[in-house]
Amino acid sequence: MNYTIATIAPIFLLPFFAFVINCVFIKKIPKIVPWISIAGIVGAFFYASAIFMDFFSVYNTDYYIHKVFNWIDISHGENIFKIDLGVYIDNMTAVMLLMVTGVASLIHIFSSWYMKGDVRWERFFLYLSLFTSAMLGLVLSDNLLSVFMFWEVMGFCSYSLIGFYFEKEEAGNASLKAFMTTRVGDVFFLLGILAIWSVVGSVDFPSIYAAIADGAFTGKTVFGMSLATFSAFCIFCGTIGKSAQFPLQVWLPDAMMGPTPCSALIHAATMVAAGVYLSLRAYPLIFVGELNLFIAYIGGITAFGAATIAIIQKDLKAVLAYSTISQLGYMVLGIGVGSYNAAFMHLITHAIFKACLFLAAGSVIHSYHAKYMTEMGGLRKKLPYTWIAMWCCTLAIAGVPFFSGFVSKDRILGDALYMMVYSGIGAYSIPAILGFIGAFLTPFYMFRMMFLTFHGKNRNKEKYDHCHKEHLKWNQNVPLLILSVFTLGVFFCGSMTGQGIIKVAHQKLEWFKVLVEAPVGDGLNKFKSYTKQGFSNVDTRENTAMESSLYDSHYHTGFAGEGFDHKNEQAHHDLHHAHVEGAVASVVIVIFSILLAFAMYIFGWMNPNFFYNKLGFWVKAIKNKYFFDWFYVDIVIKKGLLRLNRFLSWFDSGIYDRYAIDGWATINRYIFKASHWFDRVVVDSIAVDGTAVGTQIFSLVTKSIQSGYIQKYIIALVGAIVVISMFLGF
Amino acid sequence: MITLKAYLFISLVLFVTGLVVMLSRKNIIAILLGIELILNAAALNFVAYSKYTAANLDGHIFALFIIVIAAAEAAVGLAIVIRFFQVKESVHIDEASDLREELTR
Amino acid sequence: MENTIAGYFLEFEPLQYLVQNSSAFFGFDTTALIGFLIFFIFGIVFLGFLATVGGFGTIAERKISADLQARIGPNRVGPYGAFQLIADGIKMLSKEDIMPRSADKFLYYLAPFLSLFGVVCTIAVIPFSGDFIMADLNVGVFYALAISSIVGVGIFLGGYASNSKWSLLGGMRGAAQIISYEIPVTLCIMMIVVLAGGISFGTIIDQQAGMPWNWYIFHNPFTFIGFFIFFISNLAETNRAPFDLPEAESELVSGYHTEYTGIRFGLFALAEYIEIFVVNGIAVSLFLGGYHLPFDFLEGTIPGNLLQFGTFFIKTCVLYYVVIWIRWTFPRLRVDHLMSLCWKYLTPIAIFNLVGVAIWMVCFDGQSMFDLLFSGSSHSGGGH
Amino acid sequence: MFSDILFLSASALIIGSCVLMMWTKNLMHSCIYLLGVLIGVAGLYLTLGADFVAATQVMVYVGGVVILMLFAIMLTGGKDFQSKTQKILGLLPLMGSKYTFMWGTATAMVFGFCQIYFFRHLFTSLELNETTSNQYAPTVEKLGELLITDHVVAFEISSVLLLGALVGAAIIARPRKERPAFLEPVDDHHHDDHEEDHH
Repeated sequence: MNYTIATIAPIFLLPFFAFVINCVFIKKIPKIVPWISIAGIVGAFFYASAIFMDFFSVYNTDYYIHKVFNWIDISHGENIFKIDLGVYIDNMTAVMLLMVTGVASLIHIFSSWYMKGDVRWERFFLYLSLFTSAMLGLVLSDNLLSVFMFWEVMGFCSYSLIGFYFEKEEAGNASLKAFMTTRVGDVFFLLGILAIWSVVGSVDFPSIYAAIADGAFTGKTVFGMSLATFSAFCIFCGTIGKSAQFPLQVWLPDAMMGPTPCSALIHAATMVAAGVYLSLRAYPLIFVGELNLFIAYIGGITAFGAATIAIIQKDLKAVLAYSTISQLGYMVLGIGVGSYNAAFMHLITHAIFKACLFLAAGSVIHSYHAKYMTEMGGLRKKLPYTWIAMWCCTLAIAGVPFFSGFVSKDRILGDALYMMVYSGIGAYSIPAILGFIGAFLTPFYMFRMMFLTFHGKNRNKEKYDHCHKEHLKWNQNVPLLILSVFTLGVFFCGSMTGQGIIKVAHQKLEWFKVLVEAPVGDGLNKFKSYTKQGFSNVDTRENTAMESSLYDSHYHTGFAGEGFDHKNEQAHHDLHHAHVEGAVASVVIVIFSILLAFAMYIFGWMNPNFFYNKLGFWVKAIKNKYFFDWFYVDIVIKKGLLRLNRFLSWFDSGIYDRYAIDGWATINRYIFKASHWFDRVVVDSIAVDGTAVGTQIFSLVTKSIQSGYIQKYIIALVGAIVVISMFLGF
Repeated sequence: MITLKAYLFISLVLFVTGLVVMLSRKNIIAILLGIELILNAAALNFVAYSKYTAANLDGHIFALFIIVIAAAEAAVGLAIVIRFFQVKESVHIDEASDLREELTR
Repeated sequence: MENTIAGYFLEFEPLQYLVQNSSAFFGFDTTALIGFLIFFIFGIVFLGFLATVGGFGTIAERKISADLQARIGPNRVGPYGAFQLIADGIKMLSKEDIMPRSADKFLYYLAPFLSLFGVVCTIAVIPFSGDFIMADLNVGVFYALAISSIVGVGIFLGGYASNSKWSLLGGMRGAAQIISYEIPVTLCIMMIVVLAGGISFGTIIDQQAGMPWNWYIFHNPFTFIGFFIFFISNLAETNRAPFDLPEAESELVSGYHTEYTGIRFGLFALAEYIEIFVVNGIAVSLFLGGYHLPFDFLEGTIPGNLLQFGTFFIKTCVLYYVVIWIRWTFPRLRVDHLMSLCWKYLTPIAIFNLVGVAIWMVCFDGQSMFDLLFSGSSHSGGGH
Repeated sequence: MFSDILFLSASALIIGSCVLMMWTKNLMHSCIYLLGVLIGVAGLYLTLGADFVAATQVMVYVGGVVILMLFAIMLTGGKDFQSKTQKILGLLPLMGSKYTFMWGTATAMVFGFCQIYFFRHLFTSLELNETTSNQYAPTVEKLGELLITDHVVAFEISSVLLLGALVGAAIIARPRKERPAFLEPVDDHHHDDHEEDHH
């Protein structure tokens, strides 16, 4: 396939054009706005499908496309300052593009049902199109700078959509909170970009990879720490902000104030996943900077803590929000323990089932006109299709075998177990154990949610009677069913556990593991000899013939820490062990967790309130979300920042204003008096008036020349010609 | 044979005639006539030099542009004259001195 | 000298002999002198020929108008009144030459001659046959356009110098009309120049040799429209009905030649009739294939030249007939209608045609419609 | 020989017309003599082998400029005037008198002498190729090529100039009863109307 600007750019441009056209039409013809948005994203989906099919048919880890055009070039001689923008598509990008466009298409279609008749619902599509184009642009970007730009556009869209119902005060506050909290991470992200620029001189991924492979980061330090560590940390701070990791996770639950489709698209499937995507892109840097342990801790803590909070939530969407934070924590944990491939796979699978869950929750909320689970119950008779879709996704997120969530999450847990037991680094044991506890809690709160919503007796008869029975509708539950099909694990992996308890013979079913290879070790060295291609050129990177041993040689790309010499027989063996043990452990954990949920909410053997009352302080902590909001607002902002501000204000008005500025003013006043005298006496009366008088006298002499008689001028002209020719002639 | 100097002489005659017409007449249109003569003299010089000294046709190009500019100048100039006539009801050149300071002497 | 009629005749043996002998006698090369003489003689001959043509134009006008109005027309002098022009000429020469007292003498005398001068000079580049052209200038078309604009000066001066209100109005109208309608004419000619790739009449006519479908009028739709614009604009340039505002009988008595009598009036009339012949000849040369016969029959020989002359003459006379036919069929336009027709309709259409022809040249590589329809034709109209 | 005859006749036409142009009192006649001058210059162009320039000269000047001049002279009366302020140009002659001719001749002699005297070095230092002066070659194609290659910018700018001259002349010469709008004093009433329209 020949990649030109016409085959790549529409992915980004179609939603963007939809946005621009909608900007024009939103006042005049608001009816067509949703359809333009849907057309834009579906068109982008087809282009993305074509690219994915091409990559899938090539089926080679080394295959990528990197096309650039020059954006800024103010190089002057030796001083080179050049910024290229471009497109970098490798296998990961292709998968990501397919996921984003597909999920976004379905969410757009769902929104046309969900938002219909809502206030400003055309504007909702406007933001949705802008957001989608920014996300696709981020995925396509070949460098950190444009990633950052699209990142900020997405932040703006997130802000606008969270505060979509800005009549409600909480919505406005929530949007502000989300924007401000992610900003903390963004500042670090920008610092990280600058740090990388200072070393590499360029910010596009292949150049960074090549520089890392050449060892450009070795030996450089900043603030007493390695520059690689510093820049990796800064980039990862962007991830913390955007992906709502500990300690900046506080904004995501509040972000549920926005419309549900936007929660599905932004706060479940794409934007928060973009943070993880960024960390995956920066994986070589993290590896070189030896930040794995830190990241694993962050991920483990997030996965565990959010899961605990999710258990007691009453709001349907809040449960999903905390489960999102928890699952994002798993992805980050995956990055920390070195399972690059599994983390990315979890990103994709999570995006699909969590988008479906959110859409299903939206369907429930919109049909039932309530959002608290305490008012629900027994809805499976009223909403059968939603019920089916939601069950599929719940099984997937719970990690039940044969579903996608099991495949991806289990591989992360297996790698964590390997790092804990076999790698010999004891510090990894805490994140791993937290991850396993989270894996125990996840099925419990998800099943609890399902039982409270769809099963048992109904708890609000009036609303229940008022709710219509659901029919199959193309823009309500068909998108849910389509998404729920893709929660089956078979689409992502031939084997149903991390490392293959049940193997399927066909090689291509293992595509996900084979194609997405971590850019470390050998995978990094290939960037040493890469060349940029302009957009007009035909893609020249031919693929080496696919070797039959590809399956085996790349089988363990998800291996914890490629640096640990994965060719070592012993390590290989250990890894197998760890994965088998991890799979068995997680299956057992899931079974116990599900049984507990059944015991509590279906059979009634145990009363949840008993535990609720018993664990007093713990419950109090969970209820207050581990006091993070209290800490940020009351301690950091009110006690810290506000007092600092007050002090600075006092300093400004009391010291600086009074002494520096007023004193300077007094001095100036005397100077002005002196200069005023000088001006009046010397300048005005002597210089200015004198000049004027002189000019007047001179003009009296010269104005007789300007007589107004044209012919006199001509005579002067001729005389001048004669004189000039005299000079020329001699 | 005809030499360059013959053309230059004719050109000089044209130029001087134009000059005299411009200087001696008080009608604005007559002055425009003089300008046309002077422009023709210049164009003739260009073409003559082009033939006798240079091997290219740049002189012809210059002559063409002079003709173009003369046409534009005549159009705009005559339009101004007619407008002037509408306002002042005269085409005397000395009437066109509104912007001059009134001389008391 | 090579492309002129003098060059053609200098190839004959007696004249070459004369040149040699006279050169020996005078001591310098007399080729140019003899050529000049030949030009002179042919100028006189042509003037006589043109006067005859103009005279026959008046007869034709009267006979055709009579025919159209179911009358007989002049029929006394000669067979079918064919020698009426001689009688008219004698009458005009013998009439009293009256000049108004307050007229501007110099301009009054000059005007008819300027008018005739502009017309007659144009004849120099009209190609009557393959070898029978006074001078095939390489700026031929341009020259014809330029020199025929002197007619406008003559008409204007005639109107001004008579010092009569009818004349003045007629002269002003004539000058304004001629200047305005020169623009569509020039644009139509530009169209042909773009097609032919040259502005000499020889180049243009040689592109149209052969069968009638090689004529430029049938080259493409734009030239087809362009021919009619050219024809209409020429009617206005020659002050013919329905554009005869400068000499409108019912309003201005007789327009710019109201005060003229005798042979001076005759010169004006003669100039008008010769000009019709000349512009029709130009139209024939540009659009209707000029003098060319099918299959280049007998080209280069004297009988062939005569046949070509006949072809040219017949084509021109057909157009002449159309002009007279129009005069006696259509009513006159109003002045503002005349101007709006020129500036609002003919000029934009002519510009559109010019652009269209240029695009046609690029798109179809200069091939005509017939070349495109019946591909493989030997003649392609492109002048590139 | 041929071009000699042409040169002589054209020069005679030019010089004669020039003298008459200075001499005559009637502006209309003067304009007609200008026509003679222009045709003569076109003839000189022909002797110089500049056929296209000659045709352009006739076309533009005779077909356009002279007729415009005649129109303008006719519309403005065609009289010439005496100088109103004798004091300023008291030495200059009045029109149509013998003095005009004398002054013209004198100026011509002085100016011509100056020019010839001061530029005589240039004449002697010029490398003239007068031997090839009789070789006539068609210039149209070369001129066309030059106009769209070397001089294309000037060509395009001159087209813009002509358009501007066309529009400008049409606007300037248009008869107007009232003063132009931009010269009107600012009227408060106008403002009010405008605002009311807005509401």
